[in-house]
Amino acid sequence: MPRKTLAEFKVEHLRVLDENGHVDPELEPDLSTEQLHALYRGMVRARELDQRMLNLQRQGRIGTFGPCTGQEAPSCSAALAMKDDDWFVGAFRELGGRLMRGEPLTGTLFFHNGWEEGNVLPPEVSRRMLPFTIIVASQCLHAAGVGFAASQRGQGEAVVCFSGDGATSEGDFHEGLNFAGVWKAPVVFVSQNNQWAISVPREMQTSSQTLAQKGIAYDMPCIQVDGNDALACYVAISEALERARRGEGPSLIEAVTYRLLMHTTADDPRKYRTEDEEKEWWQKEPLIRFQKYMTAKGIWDDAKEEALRTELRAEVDEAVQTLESQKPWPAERPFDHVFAEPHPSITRQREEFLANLKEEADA
Amino acid sequence: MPRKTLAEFKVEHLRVLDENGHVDPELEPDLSTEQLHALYRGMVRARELDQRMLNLQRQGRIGTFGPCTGQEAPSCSAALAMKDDDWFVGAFRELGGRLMRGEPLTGTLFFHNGWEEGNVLPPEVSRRMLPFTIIVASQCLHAAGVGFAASQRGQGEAVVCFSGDGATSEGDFHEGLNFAGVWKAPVVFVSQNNQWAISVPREMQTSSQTLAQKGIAYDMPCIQVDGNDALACYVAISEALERARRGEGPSLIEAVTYRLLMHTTADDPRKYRTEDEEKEWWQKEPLIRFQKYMTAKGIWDDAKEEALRTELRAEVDEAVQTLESQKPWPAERPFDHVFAEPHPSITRQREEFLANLKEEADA
Amino acid sequence: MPKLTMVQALNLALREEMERDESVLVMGEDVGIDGGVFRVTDGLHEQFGPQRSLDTPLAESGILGTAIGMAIAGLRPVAEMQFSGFSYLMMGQWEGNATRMRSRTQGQHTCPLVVRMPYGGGVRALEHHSESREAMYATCPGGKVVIPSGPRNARALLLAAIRDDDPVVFMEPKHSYRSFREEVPEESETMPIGQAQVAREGDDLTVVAWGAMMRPTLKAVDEVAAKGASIEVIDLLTINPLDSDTICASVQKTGRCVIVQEAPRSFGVASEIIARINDDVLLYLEAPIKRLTGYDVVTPYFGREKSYIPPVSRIVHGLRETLEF
Amino acid sequence: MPKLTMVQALNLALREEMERDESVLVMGEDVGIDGGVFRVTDGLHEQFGPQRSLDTPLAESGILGTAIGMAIAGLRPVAEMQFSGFSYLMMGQWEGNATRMRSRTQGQHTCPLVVRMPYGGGVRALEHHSESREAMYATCPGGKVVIPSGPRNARALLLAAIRDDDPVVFMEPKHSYRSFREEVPEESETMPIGQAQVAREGDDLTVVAWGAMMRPTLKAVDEVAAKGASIEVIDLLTINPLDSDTICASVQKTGRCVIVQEAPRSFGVASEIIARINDDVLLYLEAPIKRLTGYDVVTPYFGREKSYIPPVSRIVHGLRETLEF
Ligand SMILES: Cc1ncc(C[n+]2csc(CCOP(=O)(O)OP(=O)(O)O)c2C)c(N)n1
Ligand SMILES: Cc1ncc(C[n+]2csc(CCOP(=O)(O)OP(=O)(O)O)c2C)c(N)n1
Ligand SMILES: [Mg+2]
Ligand SMILES: [Mg+2]
Repeated sequence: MPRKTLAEFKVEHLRVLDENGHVDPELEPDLSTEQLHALYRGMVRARELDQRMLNLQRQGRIGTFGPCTGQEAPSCSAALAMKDDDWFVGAFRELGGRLMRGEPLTGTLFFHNGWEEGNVLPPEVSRRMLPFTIIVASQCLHAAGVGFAASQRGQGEAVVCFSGDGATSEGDFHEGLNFAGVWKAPVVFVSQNNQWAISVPREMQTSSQTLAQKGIAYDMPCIQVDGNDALACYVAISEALERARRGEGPSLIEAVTYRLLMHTTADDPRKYRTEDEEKEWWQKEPLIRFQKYMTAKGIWDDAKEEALRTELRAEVDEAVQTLESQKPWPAERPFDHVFAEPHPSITRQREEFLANLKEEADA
Repeated sequence: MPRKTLAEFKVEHLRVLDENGHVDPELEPDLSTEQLHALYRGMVRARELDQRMLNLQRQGRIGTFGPCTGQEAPSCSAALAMKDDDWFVGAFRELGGRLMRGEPLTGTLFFHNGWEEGNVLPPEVSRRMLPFTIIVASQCLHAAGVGFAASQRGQGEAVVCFSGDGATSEGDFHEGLNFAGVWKAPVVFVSQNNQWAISVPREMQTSSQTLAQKGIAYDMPCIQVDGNDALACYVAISEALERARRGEGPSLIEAVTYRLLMHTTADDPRKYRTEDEEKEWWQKEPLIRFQKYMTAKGIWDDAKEEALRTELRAEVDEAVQTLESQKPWPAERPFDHVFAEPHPSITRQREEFLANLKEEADA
Repeated sequence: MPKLTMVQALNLALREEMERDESVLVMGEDVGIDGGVFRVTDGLHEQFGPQRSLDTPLAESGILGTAIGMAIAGLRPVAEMQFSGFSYLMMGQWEGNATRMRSRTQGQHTCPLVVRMPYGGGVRALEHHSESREAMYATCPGGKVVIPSGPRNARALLLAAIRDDDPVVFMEPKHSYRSFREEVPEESETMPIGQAQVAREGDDLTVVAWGAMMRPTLKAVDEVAAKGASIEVIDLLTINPLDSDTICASVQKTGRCVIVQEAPRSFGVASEIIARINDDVLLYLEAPIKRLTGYDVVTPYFGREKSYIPPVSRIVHGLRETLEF
Repeated sequence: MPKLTMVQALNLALREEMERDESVLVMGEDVGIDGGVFRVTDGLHEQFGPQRSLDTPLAESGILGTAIGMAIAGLRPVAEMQFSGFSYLMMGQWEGNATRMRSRTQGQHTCPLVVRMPYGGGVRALEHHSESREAMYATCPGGKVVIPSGPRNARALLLAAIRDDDPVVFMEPKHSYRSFREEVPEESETMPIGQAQVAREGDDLTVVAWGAMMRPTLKAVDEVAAKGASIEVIDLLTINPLDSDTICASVQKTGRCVIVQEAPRSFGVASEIIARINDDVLLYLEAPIKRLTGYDVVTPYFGREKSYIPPVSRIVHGLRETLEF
């Protein structure tokens, strides 16, 4: 058998809820009304904050940020599927999931207003959540390392790690999946394929038909899901978490979604993509179809929707007020977090800094 | 179709010549006697030099080096399959291929004696051959870049790039394949799976069943070949080169072989692997089976073998003599190759260096 | 002479060099259709097509590593790191291959390539978008490091960097990208790499600065000079190889020196300048050399960054102290 | 007290700390069964098993990146880079995450990890196995850089580095791995990170060195001291944060200073030391500070390396020149 087949692989696509909110009853996960409400609430909450931040940014009241509108499903579904003791390792477009995991709205607001204080979370939240990662794909390695540590403790902790389609090109993505694979680390890698990495379309990022198949390089279970279908995301992530907890190692999930807005507020998508494309994807966005699904199920109606929106807007209002009434934190704090123990050279520079500040204020 | 199959892949194994030198007539490539002789000669030449270098190193007459014994087939087959205008991008275990491409025996000797002069090759050789790469996998990116440049010229040049099983773990391996894939660059990536990366066995390097399947991550044609079977290597590399020249982009070939000796002369394999394992692989080594194949074909015999060995040993003797009669090159040369144009600061340091040397010699 | 911003001047340099030399191409994340996130490569895609204005996958080691291959194979790639904060991912290829290929092969293979990268703070950007680590690149012999300070020298130095036969890290002070305009001659002009420029002549004090620190430095110098001091200002322009001759000649004349550096105090370029002055003209010093720098802290988020970058008032103060020492 | 080589002393430190603290593990290429290519981790695999003596895939960014995750999740990884020459591949994770996690989260997440790496020349090794780039790591605030010079301080500093709550690059002078032995106490001992050590006291001249340069420096000092000079020798031990107080106090006393550095002349640690002396005690200087260093060339292959590393004779010469200035 000189030309023999050694191995065969396939990549599947999963969708539970179609664009009109019709559910495939065979695939529908067994979620309680509370859970469905929580998932929807999480997605709407992210959308509301996102939209408000867009306004704030346009008015110069916060700095540059990357909206998550249209991509609420994967991270919110993950948050629903995860246990308290699991670890959430995000990139920078998982606002929904972060909030569901307990990050206060003010966290992202302070962060995007240029304060490290935005990353300082209530201890029970920060305990199992890593901060926002800007260096694309670098978090994939952190996730593998956290996963290794978690599996050493042997208490069934798992890790969900997000990255984007662009991130799949970085060496760290590959190394992260490879290390996790070798260690059979309990990590669920979710690749949010939102079709664009700033101006670079998915097909210029890599020549593979799917991102899911990149898992084959590590013999890792991999699947492509409709990333605007929160139920499909939930099913795939839950299955992968189960595998992780059973000690079967990592999985790769490609969540096909779309970045409906600009890359960040510094970006202008008109330079590189058409409005038609955007419109088409607005038809497929995740909130409306989920709402339709719940409505058809008889667990949602206009009154509930309105109540939810009103409540969340008030919450966002309050957070913005907190942001804007917050006095600047001490300017010298960075000196206190260079090292755990102060070193004389840093301490002296701290004094010099304060003297300089005073002088400049007096001037 | 909510769970539909998006894509299917398979990984094949190719062998033409079995361990006893029996050929599969259906797969036997159409090579002339001269070509077969050249291929065998290339492999034996590498083996002879390798063995001599081992002795020299043991006697302290050259520095640390990494023997290629047992891995002669992939790079020699590549050299045979390549055209003059193709590019050879190696790691550090492709002595056979390098010599076939025209690198003088003294190149590797000077190099391993600690002289950059060993990398200075006759212009027609250096033109399409990159130097020895020590930083594992970094050459995969160079190959993709060379491939891009070559395809811009549109003259059918292709690139063959070697790396090891350990190299598949590096980010640069992944990035190299991905860039080449996106650019449809004419590159043949040959992954020499010699089972070990120093002390780390192949199965601890990555959790995939094969290395070949890593090509699936880029939708790249990929195949596993018996890397001790020079004909299989030749067939697979030739096919991949043809695809490259037709503009169909890169391929990945896993050549399954074995590092019969130590990683480098500084390494002791007894620490991490058994002699039994080594013995088993000595049964499969590439030279003997090729010799049997040629003998069965009636184009080789003991006399030819002896003549070849005698000739090559004499050639190696001569190269070693050249090495040992070579006076040290000027100590200050590194100053002349920092930048193309000398900068006053470097020029001054050069003078200082010469003055220091003189003083130390006088002291 | 048209008045251009630095972004326009850099764009001009790229365009003219791509017109002049077919082997030149730009490559990097979003440099093609998008024209780069700062628009430095704007319009090149339209004019030269996707093969010479090459959008790459998102991978910094990949960008430099493939540029090395291209350069060896006869092209002259001008690669962009979207921000210097991501360029550390290419350090393996920089230290290990780009800067070594010439010496490794004694000139048989070379890497005539440029890696452009915006660096520095002051634009209210996210983490990793604001630090200054020119010194890190300067620790690698075999690679040049160039930092322009204004539109005109940016254009001239970028042209020189592209024509240079060695790898150049070309760090662009993003704070100066659009904050002022300068006349830039229509005719191509280059400036020599490896030479600093005397931006103001003077006798009492030498001030050395580079990149985004040049503007506040000149302002501070004007303020202090208005009160009668004669101050010489040196715009470093090339970090490596460092032009100590120009600096030392000036300090020999003035006997006093202030160095303004955006990067943290320690292990920066300022330290090397002090060491060079110590080597050659220590005995001419009439006062300790003053370093006005950032602090040895992790680059703060933008809520605090202003206090961390030497402002004009601090420079004025430092100049006075050194003059009066 | 047993006499140990540096390799043995490092191995001892790892072993005792792994015994003391279950959260400590070693990881890297070939650190497990093979015990590391220099045998620093020898025997740990047998004693602590594969999960605490972890052979990793061949990927430097991967090693540091996963170590960061482990450290955040409560472990104390001691990662090995097989040679410092390959460590530049982890620079993205070092600059971008390891050194920043504390300040990013104001102490909520931290990276108590050590990255050990053999550095420096003199062992006739292949390319990339011989250079000294401690200055590159020193340009990143938030990360410490430690370089021992002998078996005893290697053991004490490695223990301190593992117990340190911040990321430490621990550079081991491979030339000193086995070239001499020293008495190392059986009892655990640590030394404070961030403090230099006065290795010899003296009044006429201060000499600063670190790592593999300590031995030739001490030889040279002995030779010159034998002729009557009183020379103070400072072993730097920590590169960042730099203990300028010890250096400046000494120079204030002696008025003269020589710095011996294996790395290239420019942009090295020696420059920072000169800058600190300039800041604090310039007026006490009776001679220019002398840098005895490598040259600003790409690290030569081993055929030439000996001429490129400061030898004893050159140090002797430099000490005399500075004494006689
Ligand atoms: C290592 C690195 N390189 C470049 C950047 C600049 N950058 C920020 S986001 C981005 C695109 C990311 O694309 P993708 O991974 O698809 O995530 P998305 O923004 O679409 O969510 C780029 C290039 C970065 N943050 N990190
Ligand atoms: C980037 C990098 N990391 C580490 C090393 C040290 N090293 C040299 S060869 C080697 C193993 C390489 O294994 P593999 O790729 O399988 O090639 P082989 O030696 O088996 O031919 C290692 C770890 C290196 N040269 N480069
Ligand atoms: Mg994307
Ligand atoms: Mg191998």
